[in-house]
Amino acid sequence: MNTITVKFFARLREQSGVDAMDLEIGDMTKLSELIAQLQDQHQDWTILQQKNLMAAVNHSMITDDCLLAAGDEVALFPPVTGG
Amino acid sequence: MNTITVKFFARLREQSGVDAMDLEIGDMTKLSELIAQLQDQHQDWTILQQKNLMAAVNHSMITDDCLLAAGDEVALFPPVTGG
Amino acid sequence: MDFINIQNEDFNVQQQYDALSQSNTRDGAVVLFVGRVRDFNEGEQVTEMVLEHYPGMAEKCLEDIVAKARERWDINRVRVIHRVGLLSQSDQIVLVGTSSPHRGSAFAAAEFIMDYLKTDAPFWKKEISDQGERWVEARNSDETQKKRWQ
Amino acid sequence: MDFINIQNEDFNVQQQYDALSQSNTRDGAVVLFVGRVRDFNEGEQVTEMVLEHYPGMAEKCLEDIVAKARERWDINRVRVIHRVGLLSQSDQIVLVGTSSPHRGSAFAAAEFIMDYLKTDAPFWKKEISDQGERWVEARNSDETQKKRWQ
Repeated sequence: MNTITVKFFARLREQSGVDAMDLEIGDMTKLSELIAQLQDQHQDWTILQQKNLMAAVNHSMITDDCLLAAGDEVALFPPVTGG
Repeated sequence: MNTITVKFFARLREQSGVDAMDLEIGDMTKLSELIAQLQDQHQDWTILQQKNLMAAVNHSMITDDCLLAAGDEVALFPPVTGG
Repeated sequence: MDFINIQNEDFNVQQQYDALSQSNTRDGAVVLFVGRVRDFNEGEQVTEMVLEHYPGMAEKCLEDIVAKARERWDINRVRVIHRVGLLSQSDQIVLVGTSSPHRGSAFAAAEFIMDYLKTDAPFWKKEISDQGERWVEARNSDETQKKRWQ
Repeated sequence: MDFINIQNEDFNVQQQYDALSQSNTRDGAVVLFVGRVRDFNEGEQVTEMVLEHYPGMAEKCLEDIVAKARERWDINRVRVIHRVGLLSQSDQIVLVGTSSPHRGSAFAAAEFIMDYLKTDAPFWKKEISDQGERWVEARNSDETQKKRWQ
């Protein structure tokens, strides 16, 4: 098992009630699988279900799927609204 | 005869040695005729011969030909280079 | 020659302009953009705003955007400041400044940086109005603005 | 809400920014462009510059350009300052400032005003270098920049 950190921001942080959590994932876990797992476990975090959910892995925006590795920092958040 | 004022700017003002001159023109004189007349009379004002010579009548840039009237202020100058 | 900063404190436009132009005889053109808190958004009276960001990623993202701008345009000095925390009506939120020998490059790079910042940089606004708190929704027009550069 | 001025005196960027933004809760976007005397032009060491203009027409021309910008974009405050007379290296020459609810409009209007000013407004630069005096030649690229808006 590999430990990764998942961070939440903005409305998703408020819904989840946590800034960040450490999770154990299996080898060859995809980002999409992690998100699906979180959606299953936390159906009240409605932001996770939104199709415009954004994801970053190790501070880079990820638009396609990718494999996660031990130590990765995954961030999930709604579309950005700065500036 | 009608009196008009002709003004010169930048390198043309330096070449002509005058800022402005009053001229008498006939009825139905065109801007192009005025310029041709000045070119004839002052062949040493070489800026007048340049095909990129610019002209304004009563503070409006004139790109086509136009008829001049008594009291008109005609300005002749090289391409602008402000900003 | 890049200055990129995320801060709680306000910034001074003259100081940023001076940093872009002082001892800079090479660049004839300086462009500054400042984004400020407006008094309305979708009809509600906004009195305050909270700006949240993703520390670490936000800085990296701004650096990446500036690097992309440098690949495309002949710009020499670049300054990007984004404020976070609690802001009030008319407060300054963001500044982008560029200097270049050519005004077209200075304009294009500043607008490019703002357009990418709007869609890619991890900042989120929550507006506080007389109706309560509300997370600002992303606008499709910002995606459209960005696509012009692609 | 337009301020258009041709002057010998220098201008202060912060003052111009304040005039665009103070008591202005409607506009979230402010864009400033400043054009400055560069140290070189076609290889010569420029030390000073004389800016000549056509009084009366220059003001009218700037007003017309700003009016055209207002027809095309949703801008609220506009400031245009053009200096004339003797200027030195790094001196400020021109400032264009715009405010708008939308950054795209503020950027476009400021660049439009500069592009038209460059090709249409009756100002002429004479550079003074160690080689003597030289009237600056108009550049074709300025015509090209303007044509983008047509």
